[in-house]
Amino acid sequence: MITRLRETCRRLLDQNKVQVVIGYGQRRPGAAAHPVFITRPEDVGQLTWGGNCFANLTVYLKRKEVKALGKAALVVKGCDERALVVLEKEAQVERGDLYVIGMACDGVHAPKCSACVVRTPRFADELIGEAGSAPGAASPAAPDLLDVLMAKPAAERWAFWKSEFSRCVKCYACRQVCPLCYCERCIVDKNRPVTIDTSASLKGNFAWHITRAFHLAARCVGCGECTRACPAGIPVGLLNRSLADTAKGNFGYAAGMDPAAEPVFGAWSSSDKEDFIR
Amino acid sequence: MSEAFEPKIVAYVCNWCTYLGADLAGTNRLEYPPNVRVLRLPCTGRIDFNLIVKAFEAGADAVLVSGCHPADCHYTSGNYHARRRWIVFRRLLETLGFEMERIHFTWISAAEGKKWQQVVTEITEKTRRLGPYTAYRDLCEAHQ
Amino acid sequence: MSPIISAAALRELIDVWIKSGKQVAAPVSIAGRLLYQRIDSSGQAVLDSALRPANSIKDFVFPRHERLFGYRIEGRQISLTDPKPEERDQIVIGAKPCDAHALPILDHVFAWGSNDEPYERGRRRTAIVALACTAHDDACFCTSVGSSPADETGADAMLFDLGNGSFELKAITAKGRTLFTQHAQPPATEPRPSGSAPAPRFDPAKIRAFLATQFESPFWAEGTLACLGCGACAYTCPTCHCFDIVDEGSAAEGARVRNWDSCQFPLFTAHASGHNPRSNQAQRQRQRMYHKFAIYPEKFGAILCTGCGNCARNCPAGLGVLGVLEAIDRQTIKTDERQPVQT
Amino acid sequence: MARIGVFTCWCGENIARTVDVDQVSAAIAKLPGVRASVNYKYMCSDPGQALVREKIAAEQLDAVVVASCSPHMHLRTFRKTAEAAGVNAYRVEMANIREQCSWVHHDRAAATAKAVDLVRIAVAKVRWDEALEPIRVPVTRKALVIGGGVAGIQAALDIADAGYQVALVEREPSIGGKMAGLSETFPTLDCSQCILTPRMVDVGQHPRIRLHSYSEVESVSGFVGNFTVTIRQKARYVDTAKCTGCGECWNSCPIKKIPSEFDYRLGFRPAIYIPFPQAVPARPVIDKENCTRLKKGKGCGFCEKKCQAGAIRFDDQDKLVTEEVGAIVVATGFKLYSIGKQQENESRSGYGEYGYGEYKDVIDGLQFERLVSASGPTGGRIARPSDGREPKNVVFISCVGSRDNAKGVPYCSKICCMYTAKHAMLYKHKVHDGQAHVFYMDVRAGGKNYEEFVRRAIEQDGARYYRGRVSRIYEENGKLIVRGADTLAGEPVTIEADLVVLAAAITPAAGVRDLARKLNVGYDEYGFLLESHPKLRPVETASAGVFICGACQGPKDIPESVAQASAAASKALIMLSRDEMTREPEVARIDEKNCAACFACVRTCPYHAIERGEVLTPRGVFVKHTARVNPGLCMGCGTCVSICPSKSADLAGFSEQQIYAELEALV
Repeated sequence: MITRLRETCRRLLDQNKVQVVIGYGQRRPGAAAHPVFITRPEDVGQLTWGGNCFANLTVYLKRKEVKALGKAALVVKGCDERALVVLEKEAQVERGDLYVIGMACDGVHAPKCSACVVRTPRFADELIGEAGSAPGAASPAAPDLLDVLMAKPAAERWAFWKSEFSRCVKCYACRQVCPLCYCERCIVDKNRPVTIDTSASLKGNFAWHITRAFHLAARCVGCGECTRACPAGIPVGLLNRSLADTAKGNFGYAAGMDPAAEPVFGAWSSSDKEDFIR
Repeated sequence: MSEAFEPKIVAYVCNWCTYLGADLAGTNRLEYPPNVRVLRLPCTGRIDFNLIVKAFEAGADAVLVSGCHPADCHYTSGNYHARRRWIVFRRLLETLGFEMERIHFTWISAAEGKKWQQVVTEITEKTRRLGPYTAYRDLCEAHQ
Repeated sequence: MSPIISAAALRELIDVWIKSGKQVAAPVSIAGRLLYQRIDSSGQAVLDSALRPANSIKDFVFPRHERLFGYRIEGRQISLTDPKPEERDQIVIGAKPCDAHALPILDHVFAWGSNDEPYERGRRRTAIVALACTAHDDACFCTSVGSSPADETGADAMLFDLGNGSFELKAITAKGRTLFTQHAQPPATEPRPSGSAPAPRFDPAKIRAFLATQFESPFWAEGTLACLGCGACAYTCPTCHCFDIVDEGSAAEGARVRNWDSCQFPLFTAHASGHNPRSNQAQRQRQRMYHKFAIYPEKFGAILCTGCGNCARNCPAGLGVLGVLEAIDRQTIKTDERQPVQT
Repeated sequence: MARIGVFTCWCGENIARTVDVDQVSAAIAKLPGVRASVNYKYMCSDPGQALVREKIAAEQLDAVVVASCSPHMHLRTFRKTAEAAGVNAYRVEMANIREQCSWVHHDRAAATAKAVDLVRIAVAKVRWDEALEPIRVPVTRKALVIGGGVAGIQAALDIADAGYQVALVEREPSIGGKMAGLSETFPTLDCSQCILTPRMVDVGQHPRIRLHSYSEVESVSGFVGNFTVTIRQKARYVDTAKCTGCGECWNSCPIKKIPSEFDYRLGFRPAIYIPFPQAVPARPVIDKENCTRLKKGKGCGFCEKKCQAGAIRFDDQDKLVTEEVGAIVVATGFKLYSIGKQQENESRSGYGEYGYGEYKDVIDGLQFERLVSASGPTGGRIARPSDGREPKNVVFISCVGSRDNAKGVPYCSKICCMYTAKHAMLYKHKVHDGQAHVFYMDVRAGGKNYEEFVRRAIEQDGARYYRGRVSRIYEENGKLIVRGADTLAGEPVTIEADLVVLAAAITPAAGVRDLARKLNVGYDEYGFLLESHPKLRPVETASAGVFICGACQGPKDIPESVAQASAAASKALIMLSRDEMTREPEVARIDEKNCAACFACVRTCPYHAIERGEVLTPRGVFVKHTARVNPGLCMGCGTCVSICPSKSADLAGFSEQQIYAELEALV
């Protein structure tokens, strides 16, 4: 696969079909793969692929430094590609301005892979590897953290998040690694008015994580990067997953799955449930 | 909770139905507890989840969000958009272990002065029983 | 030869400190990772000389979020209130040498011109008991910045894991000595294990040379593309110390607070006018490198880095200061020999 | 720093009885920015308003809070007062300490405390109120009327008679709509064409009405006051300017046996034709499906030879013309629910068992109108379509499709009861020895002289009414056997009928959904257009500047359609009567610099008031995409603000800053 990947990228760069390839590279054996940006055909040797390619590279589509390089070829896994579907819906990427190299993925030894639903990219311009390697069923051994949490009484859930958020230092890694957090200026960075305290206090942290989760509601594709990126080990992705469940349960919507599906927000149905409204 | 405790209740209401319903309660002299503070907005569609969070940060012990009944929205569909947001937002609050009995959603039309009286009275009494929302106030006072 | 102390005795001592009302912080295992946290019993402390916490100890002397004063406006009256100062003694036990080493480096800037009161108070009340390293990981590079696994700089006392359930205890400062006075242990007999030092990761001379001449180099744009502009590196770095001062609260009542800030955020240099002198990530990364390895050394004679590697460990893009330094190190090699990565 | 004046009203005893107004004024006087805090017996009275004006002048106030009754009661009043004294009208807020305080609380201390809070909230809000100016939108003083039936004709004439230009678009070759095909009209039995055709002529000759017949609305752009409408004029193959309507062409056309649409296929017309003699315009069209010359591209051409004026244009093509209009009136009317076996909507099973489309002598109500019409294919003689004999037994079945969830539509078509009675009556008047039988569910004859009319049909003209449904109709030796039930008598009924007339349900005209989408007007599940309020805004729609009337909004008879048409016309006239409209400036706006252009707001806006736009440099170089609010369309609901994650959308008068300030005032 790696050879094929490198050949493809060499071709794309040689023929100037793209000006940059956004892919994975590796500095030392055993180390996690890191993003590389190949602009010269002779450098395609830096490209790699394997079970250590955790990062969701679609995040780089929002970086103006990367946009400035020209048309990009982007290496995606099936799960990452779902973000592309959402970005396209939200007018953030012109599919034509992008060459998508899909990697048939067998999982990248990340927790999220146990719940994987799309291993093989579906909309790639070029698919590399054997398509159709089936998603592995969630390993029954590991009980789902969200289920465990939701089974607890509210007070305990509150206590759980209180202790988790107490470690948040507001580094915003969760925001920066998210392909769908692309606001020109995040609401937390606005101070007239102050919607969210900038302090990494419990108050500020709750307000931040509530806002972050809700802004990704029915948009988050569950790539798990936010949780992976958190230096404090806060499972922020749990909140997104919980809301994804609601989106599915109430509106039958799964973000990034069906390009034709109408987004949950910005639409409505007279039959939306209102058992909670008096 | 001590007898002295008087809950602080913030009510976000739409200008065309619930606000007029509250006015009607006044016109009909329907008495209710004075704990609620009404913030008038054009439409429930304008009531973002951040406003609800902010109300609790501001020390509210309970929040009421109220607007036009489905199909009665002055702006045709603001309340439908709002309803959808609330469905998802309530799930977020549940996931966080938020005290759900402190947040209330109602449809109150311009004709339902009586309902306004009942809703406000019940919410006030309920919140009196619950006591101050210490769980949230702790967040706001804690400084690590 | 300095005395030894058994792990059990050390834990007893920690509990004594806690009971006596001292604040104690130590590496704690949370969600499968090691983090420095305040503890309320010695049982929480993970005193493992082979592991490196993912954050730093600066939080205990220079908190991420600190109230400077409170304000209250009544009628036309404005009243200010100082926060009641935290005066309790504080002990950080099991600090890594690369964390301890950071404090004397930070002292320069916080004492620069005028003393920073909150910081000074934090330092005054805090004793650092460091634990020498017996292992390193892929991100460690203390040896490349003039430090070492057993660096005593900044520590009030040092612990050396003897590997037999006991530590050799070396008090370094008066503060350190007082912590252990009531313990008269026998001196160590077996030799202190030498910490496994990471091999050099780059040539500091090359870095200096590059910074001195290559401010305009295209490298800054190419070599930092992966950076996503988060603050994970800065906030887990023991030496990064930038902060932002904001007023929090309502028009009637609130507080002026000091919060950590990171030079990697676009907002860090954004002007009210909308102009931003550092308008792209390359400029921000370059600034960070110059601050740590050129400006700070020039001003205070110390590199603003202890090689702890947290920047690399915590970088979601696998970059960090280390990644950039290594890239610079490759840069300065004239002949362009990028060898394909073997997988 | 704002200079705020706070004026607390006693409302006589209404407020002062339970709220200590002096205490309120004193407490509020302490707030930063408050330069004057006074109270008075009646703020809304002339001396009260004078007090406000004096304080504004004396203290150079630039913002005003009035603590009195509901803003719905007096906000306008005090905005005017403040404006008269030089304070921007939108820097006035009210604290509702009457309806929502003094009237609902008895404890004086608690009520006073709450009043103080309410005023503090208002003061916090007014501090952030921007000075706003009403939005002025230029108005093109011309209206478009879509549909040339009786409703469209009425609306067009009303608007034109008021002195404004009107463009009237009619899909068919002539205006007149359904009414032109009716015989007599209930309850007065005056001749439909006699009362309609003069109106049609008025339209045709009106100096301010431009008639686009045989045309359809292609597209609509712009917004209230400023619509650009593209109209497709279908190829007519006749130059209407040259044509004199002499009739030589249609008389000379060799192809004569084409079923006439106007006669609902009961009569015939040539390939070049006018739908009916009184057509307006009296200009023919060539039906290209049936014209030899247009089909073959050669031959025939009799009409061309006959035409003295040389008006025939075999090379004619569809033309697109545009009209700039300020208001649009939709009057597209109805069509009958298709009762044959084949359904345009598979969710409805139809009424195959009635044999419509199978048996020639099973016809619908509109066809019967043509049969009894003096201008109809039979010249008013009632004859069976099958053999032309005069039917002696005629069965009328009402509610065919109406009030039938299973096979039709659930609603009542409203006019059938009346026209069925009329049909029975007209039949008896023409066939004295004939017998009319009527099957009905209920007779709904609400309306002036309606019930009396039905009774006449039964009592004077001897129509037999059976309360019950017809289960089946089949042919047996030249007769139609109608099997039904008389639920009142509780027995089955079988009638050997010569003719059966089905009162089919009323449904919206074909294509109305597409039109509604072009106009951003809502419609219900049947395609009837939605008014913006069923009671108070019956002819307005969710799309500002677009009005509806007639059967496109729901089943209606002629008087109702005409009344509603005049209502729609008057609404349009209100807009056209000024060169520019002023709209409330409390509308949304987008911070284009920070807009991430996800366009969630565009999807969300109930008024389609937000568009995709581009930010350009002064030199016109593209910088970025952005959402952009059209203040002419925005109604200020603020739904876009909630959906916008970066809060690049905000709402003037209810800004984020203001609401947060109000909350802080509660602390």
